[in-house]
Amino acid sequence: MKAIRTGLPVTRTLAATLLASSALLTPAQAQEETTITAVMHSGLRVLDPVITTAHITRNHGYMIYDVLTAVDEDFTPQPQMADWQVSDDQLTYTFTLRDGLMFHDGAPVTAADAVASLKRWGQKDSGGQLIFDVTASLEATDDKTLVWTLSQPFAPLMDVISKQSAVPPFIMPARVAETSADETITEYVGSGPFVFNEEEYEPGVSVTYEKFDDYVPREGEPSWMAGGKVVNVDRVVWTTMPDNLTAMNALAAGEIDYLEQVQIDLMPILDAAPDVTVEMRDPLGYVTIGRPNFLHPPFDNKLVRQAAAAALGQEQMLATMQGDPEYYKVCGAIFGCATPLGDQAASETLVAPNPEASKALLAEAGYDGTPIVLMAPTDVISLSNQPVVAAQALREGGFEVDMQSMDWQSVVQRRAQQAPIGEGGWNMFFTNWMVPEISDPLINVMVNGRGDDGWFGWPDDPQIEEMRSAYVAATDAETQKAIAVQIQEHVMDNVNYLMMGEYLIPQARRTVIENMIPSPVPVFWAMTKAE
Amino acid sequence: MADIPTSRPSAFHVLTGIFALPKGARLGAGPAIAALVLAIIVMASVCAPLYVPHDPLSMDAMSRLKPPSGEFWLGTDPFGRDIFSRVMTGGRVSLLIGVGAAVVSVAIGLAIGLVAGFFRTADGIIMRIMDSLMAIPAILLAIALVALNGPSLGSVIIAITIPEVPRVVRLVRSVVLTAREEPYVEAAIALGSSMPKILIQHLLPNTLAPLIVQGTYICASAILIEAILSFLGAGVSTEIPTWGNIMAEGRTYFQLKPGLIFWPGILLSLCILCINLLGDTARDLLDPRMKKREG
Amino acid sequence: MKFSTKDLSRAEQVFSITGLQVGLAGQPDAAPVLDRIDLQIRAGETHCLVGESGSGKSVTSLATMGLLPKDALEVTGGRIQLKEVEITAASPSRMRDLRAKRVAMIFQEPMTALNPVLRVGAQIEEVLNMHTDLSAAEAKARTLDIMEQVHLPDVPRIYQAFPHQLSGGQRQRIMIAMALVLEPDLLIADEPTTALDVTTQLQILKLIAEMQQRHGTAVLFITHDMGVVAEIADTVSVMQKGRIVETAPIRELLTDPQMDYTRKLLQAVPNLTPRPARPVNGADAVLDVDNLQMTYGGTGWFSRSEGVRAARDVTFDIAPGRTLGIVGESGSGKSTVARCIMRLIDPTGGRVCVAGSDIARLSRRQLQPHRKHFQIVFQDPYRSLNPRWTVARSLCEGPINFGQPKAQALEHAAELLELVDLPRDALWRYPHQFSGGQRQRIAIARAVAMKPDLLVADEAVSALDVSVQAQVLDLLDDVQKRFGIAMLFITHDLRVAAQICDDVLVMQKGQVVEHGPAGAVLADPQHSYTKSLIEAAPGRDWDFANFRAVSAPSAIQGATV
Amino acid sequence: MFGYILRRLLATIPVLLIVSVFVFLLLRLTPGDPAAILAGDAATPAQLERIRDSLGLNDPLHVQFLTWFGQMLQGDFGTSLISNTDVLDMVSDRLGPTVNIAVMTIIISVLLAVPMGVIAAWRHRSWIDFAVMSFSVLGFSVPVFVIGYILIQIFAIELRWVPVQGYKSPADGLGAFFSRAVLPSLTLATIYVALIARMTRASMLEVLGEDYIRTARAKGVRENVVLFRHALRNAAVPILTIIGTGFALLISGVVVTESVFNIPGIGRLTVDAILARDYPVIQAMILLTAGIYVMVNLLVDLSYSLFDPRIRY
Repeated sequence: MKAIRTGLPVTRTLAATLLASSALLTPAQAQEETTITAVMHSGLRVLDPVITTAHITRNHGYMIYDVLTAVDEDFTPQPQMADWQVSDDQLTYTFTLRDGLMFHDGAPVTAADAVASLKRWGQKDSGGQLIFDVTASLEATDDKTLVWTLSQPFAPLMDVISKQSAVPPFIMPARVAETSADETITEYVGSGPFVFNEEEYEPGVSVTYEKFDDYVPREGEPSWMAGGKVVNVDRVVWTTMPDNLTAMNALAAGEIDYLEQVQIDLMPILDAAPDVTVEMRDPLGYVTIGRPNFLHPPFDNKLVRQAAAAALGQEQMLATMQGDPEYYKVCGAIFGCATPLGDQAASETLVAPNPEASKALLAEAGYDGTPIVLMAPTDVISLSNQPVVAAQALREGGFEVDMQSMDWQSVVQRRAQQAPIGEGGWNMFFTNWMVPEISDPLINVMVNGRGDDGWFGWPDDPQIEEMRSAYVAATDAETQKAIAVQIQEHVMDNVNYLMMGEYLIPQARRTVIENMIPSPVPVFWAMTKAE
Repeated sequence: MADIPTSRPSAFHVLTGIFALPKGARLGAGPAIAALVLAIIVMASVCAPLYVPHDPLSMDAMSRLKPPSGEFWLGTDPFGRDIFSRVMTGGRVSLLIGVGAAVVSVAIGLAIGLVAGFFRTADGIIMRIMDSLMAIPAILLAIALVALNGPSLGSVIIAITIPEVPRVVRLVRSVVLTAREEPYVEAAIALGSSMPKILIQHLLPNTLAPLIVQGTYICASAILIEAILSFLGAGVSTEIPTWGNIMAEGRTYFQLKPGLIFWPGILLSLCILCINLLGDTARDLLDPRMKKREG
Repeated sequence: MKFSTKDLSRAEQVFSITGLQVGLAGQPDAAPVLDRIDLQIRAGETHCLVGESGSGKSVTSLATMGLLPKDALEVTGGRIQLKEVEITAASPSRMRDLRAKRVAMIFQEPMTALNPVLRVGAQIEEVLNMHTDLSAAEAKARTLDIMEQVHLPDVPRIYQAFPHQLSGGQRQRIMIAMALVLEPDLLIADEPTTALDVTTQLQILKLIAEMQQRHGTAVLFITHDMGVVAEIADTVSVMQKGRIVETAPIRELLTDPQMDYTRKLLQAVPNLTPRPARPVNGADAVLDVDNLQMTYGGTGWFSRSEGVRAARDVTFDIAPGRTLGIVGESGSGKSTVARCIMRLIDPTGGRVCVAGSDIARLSRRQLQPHRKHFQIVFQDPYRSLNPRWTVARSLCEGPINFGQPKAQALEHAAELLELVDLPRDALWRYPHQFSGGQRQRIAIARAVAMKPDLLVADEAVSALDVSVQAQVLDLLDDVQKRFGIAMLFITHDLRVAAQICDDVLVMQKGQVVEHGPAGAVLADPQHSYTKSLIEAAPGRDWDFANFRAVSAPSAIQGATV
Repeated sequence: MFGYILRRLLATIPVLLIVSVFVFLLLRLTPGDPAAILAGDAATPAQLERIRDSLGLNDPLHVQFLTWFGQMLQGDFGTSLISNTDVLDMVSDRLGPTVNIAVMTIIISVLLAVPMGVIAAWRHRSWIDFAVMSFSVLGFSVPVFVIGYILIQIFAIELRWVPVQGYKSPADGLGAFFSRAVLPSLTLATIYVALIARMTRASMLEVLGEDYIRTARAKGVRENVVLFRHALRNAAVPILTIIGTGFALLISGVVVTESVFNIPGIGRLTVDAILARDYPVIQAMILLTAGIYVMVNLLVDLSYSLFDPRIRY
């Protein structure tokens, strides 16, 4: 069985070699197609944008699916597939699909498809769950109209379904959307501007998209995921390069067109390449955070958490990660510095380390010197520096630190363990988020205070839950902002997590790639390639 | 003819003194230089804590990636740590991994190999298991083992050791199988010596010379594998500098700060080069066939 | 004895060596390996070069071929002249051209001297391709012709065969064909029959003589075997430690040797005539082998072969103080019998009674207490002692196993060393510090230390030079007398058997073909195989030790006693 | 011959069985949760638990093993837990690049290493010997990724002779294939050349001391004929053996080289799968590489008889 299976590709290769040698002299391609070869931050392995929050899968979702509504760069929801109306009592939302929407298999997009898709999404997305908690009915009244009826008002409803990140409600055919929310979908048909080429898909290596000729873009300028998605290229190929240096060199040599993330220290390599432009696509950037485990000592003690906050300094961490100060921002706003809800209240302790304060707090808390288990992933470059820097800072602040190295998957597995430290538990880990993923109290999982039902670290924090409920109930932006500032202050005091600052990752493209719109999600519509 | 009167002397007597140079063997300066260089590297690494100017772990975000200077002799790494201090300290751990892997795999392989070589009944099962282990690519096995135990120093040594064990077992077994045909072993049987006694007193010493040679190669390759594991993200934690993880951390800076790879790389390669050279020399001296040609 | 009677007085001198010196490369001060050698050979003459191992015979032949190992040996003086060509001055390419064409060589080991991966026909043809412009068809014809001349059977088939598909004798014929296909002036034969069975040896010797006669070749024949010398030589040179000590026509040398060394050498050659029989003592047999069977292999799941029956129905016994010799050619099963008796291998059938107990079926553990009753001495003196152990440790190993206190064992070991004629302080030396004969003495001492009832000597003197061989045989004899040990003596050498055995058992292909008192079996063989063995023994009519022909009556007398 | 092959194939069954049990247990004891990888960063424990259920990861170990093993016997290696694609499809897509690069590496290595080894043995203890041995020891001493970087720097960046990275199948044009395959192959070949050259030299040294070489010289055979016709064929068996056992080394090298040169081969597939705990893929890959290793060595053993007529099966 083995011999047969392994034999096949070899013979195939040999045959191909023979064919190729005869084809060597014929011109490569009769008509010129525009292909964009892009190196993305990670390999695409999961094709179901609802089951996972992985960025690369979300980006894939935006390529082949469309959304009903989307926020623009001002965080304002805009119609995309559908326009909507809200009843005066804030209980009924009526969405009307625009004309010309069609799935890649030729079937028209109906309201029933949208209903099925929203329902599946509602099972997975935490914001979606909140909406469905107050949903009386969601149904398609005809092919183009769907009506969403709530049992009580849910003010941020449009913000949630229009959000750009983590899980946006992508619209799939009803038959696909009927897949259980715990299993991955197996058919990849959307109505978005690009068609997924299943033939050429190699998980983790490359994925190819072709322009969907029958896509009818909305009128209007594109802005983030809103506006008209006019595709000006024929093919987009995403590849992964496990080695940053190789990717840089490939771009400099013109072998690829686009590099989603540029390692800042390596930018001088691109300086030497005249045809490459390095720029900031996404001015919001990312945050890096540390999360203590509230279940076990010493971080079950607020004073110890505060000591950790005092010991750590954003500047040191960000400088180590990024190097060039142009690409990071010392900023303690838990909902992001440049977002509507962002506010830096009470975050002074985080800016610079204060080991003395830390030691004083530890003394006050009666910290007994038990080493804290700090999980340090070694195989993900964007996450490998923080624990190392943190370990040194915490030690200087009077902590004993047991930094345990492991691969990221071990971190992922272990952070889900609620067991005590000696039995496979943990005290602290670090991770990164895109700013839109933490930009309000519903999206930001780290301000969830529901204990065991919350996110890893499991703070049981009724106060913050009250604030979140108030946020949902608030009907105007000012009240929302005021509540957000309260949450900010509470998080800083209670140290639900350690906001370690914001950083930016530039992208690089060959200069022939033009008209790329700024957005946290890299956008391949609007883009042109001059060749 | 089975009983040809041979007048050719067996070269076994050369094995009596493992490091005794046979007559007429010309070694040249190579091995001497190799031994000297290796001794210097080992001494410099072992004594590193006594003289390195900085704590190899002490970070300073404000002095990242500095060029060589009076303060930082070889510059600093992306964490602002002193490269010179890290490289010299890293040598200790790398050498420890090399020697550790060599000693552990030789010890385990020797025990299993002696048993497999002398007890026919155990041989079949043991060798099937060894074949299976050998069939699993070492690097994949090592990655999986490191993932299993976490990238601590011990688990990296174990991960490097386990794939090496079958090779040692095969070597020991083949030496034992050859040696047990030797008339002096048969004579010992005839003299009523017990199996354990024959195994330990007659057969074990035969395996030592080839094992020393094999051990040097394992030592060299362990240092190298550690580097590759680090490259693949399954190496020792960065809190324990090794040549391997210094290079792995510095690999993306290859074009901009070649020192990050160059200095640990040069020491690592030099060290492996010397170990291999000494291994070759030992093999040439110990291999009876080579001996024959020396005259 | 019929010596070669060629008249060479008018033959042309083909080959001469004058004052040849060979030394270690790069070590001008070391003692020379060859020290001023002189040698002349005429066309059609067979010149034998005899001497013990290390005397420089092979170096002489390699120097003649220009094949001295470059980085080890070099010619430091003298000349080698082949007709008009001076070999010592020839360039490498000139030398290459001379080889096979003018001077050819055959080697000792037909097993290893032919390239195992090339067909033998091609190997002969290669000589023609290198040195002549013959077409492929002509070359093949020449090859087949020379193969016919060396009396190979079924030439077309053998032409296509690989060396491993041929017998030792056939391979040596191929070597001879290869050497003589270009009719060289000089043929060097370096121990060409030493590795062959005695019957094959005879055929090869005849073939060389025949080819020599046909082509008028001068032959330089290197051997350590005086029997062979007596059969074929016209003239003889005796070498010792890199010098030629005596050169003479064959009859002169054998009847009236001038030098002490030559005399010593000749006197050491054991006589083929059995020694006078010793009285039978009538004691109960120490070893009683009954219907012994040994079949190798044949039990695998997948192999269909029936196994090799290395010993069948072997039955004999030995009384204390008596010696039984098992003789036979290679593959006759004689060593198998010895190893079965020692229980180094497990016999597949029959009984082996040593000192009254049947040990054929005992497990390893059960066997252990019986081990001290029977001991063995092996062929290869260089491998039968653990090279890492002092002599003392080797000698004490057995007695300590059987509970003797260490000090006592050591004292005993020292006595034994004296018994085998070695100094007491030899106890603290390592095997490599001894010569082959000395090591064999130590091995004997080790066996005797167990005070065994039975001593098995498996080709115990075959690897030794004749003079050493004689001493070791004497020692064995002495030990036997002193302790009354029964001895089983395995040998391929009829001369040795004749000198040490009371009884002889002849084996062929695993079976006993003849068994009886040595005098009867060797002097008056009944079985055709035994007869052919004795017929084939070279120089069997010459009594070397006494510088005279064997007197017929004494042979008969020996047979009748 | 066929009996022998059959026997050898039967003998691989216990080997592969032990490998599969070993790998299965190793993976299940390894910390890591494919469900967590699948679900991403924001998943809650309850969601993870449901996904684990649907992937069958909550079944008892022996049930999981027997299910997997039974399916495998029917040629079904399962689907990737992460990408939900058929493992066999995944593997066969990725096998081509690795096999092509590996074959090219072996060809380059043999073409370079064998003559090097032969000449080194012939000129034993000369400067050529020293140079060859130094090179081969150096080949063992430099980590493979460093060699890769250096080659990229010189040939792709400075000289711009070949692309920096990537892979094109020979079907896309031989030129495209070779220009991309040459650097990875050379990178991999460094250690392989070292290995084969050393073995060739050692084996040749031994053979050159044999009697039949003396016979050949005594026949007046020219030195090149002695070396290549008489000696090399006799020295072939250990060289073939090292090519076979060195195959394991090649796989190790492939893992690294594929990362450096961005080649979508099975090496990267396996490392990615290990780091993502994609059990079915890891199991299939380890079994596959073990199977290939065993087969390669069987082929090597069979090829002995091409070179040495004494070896017949």
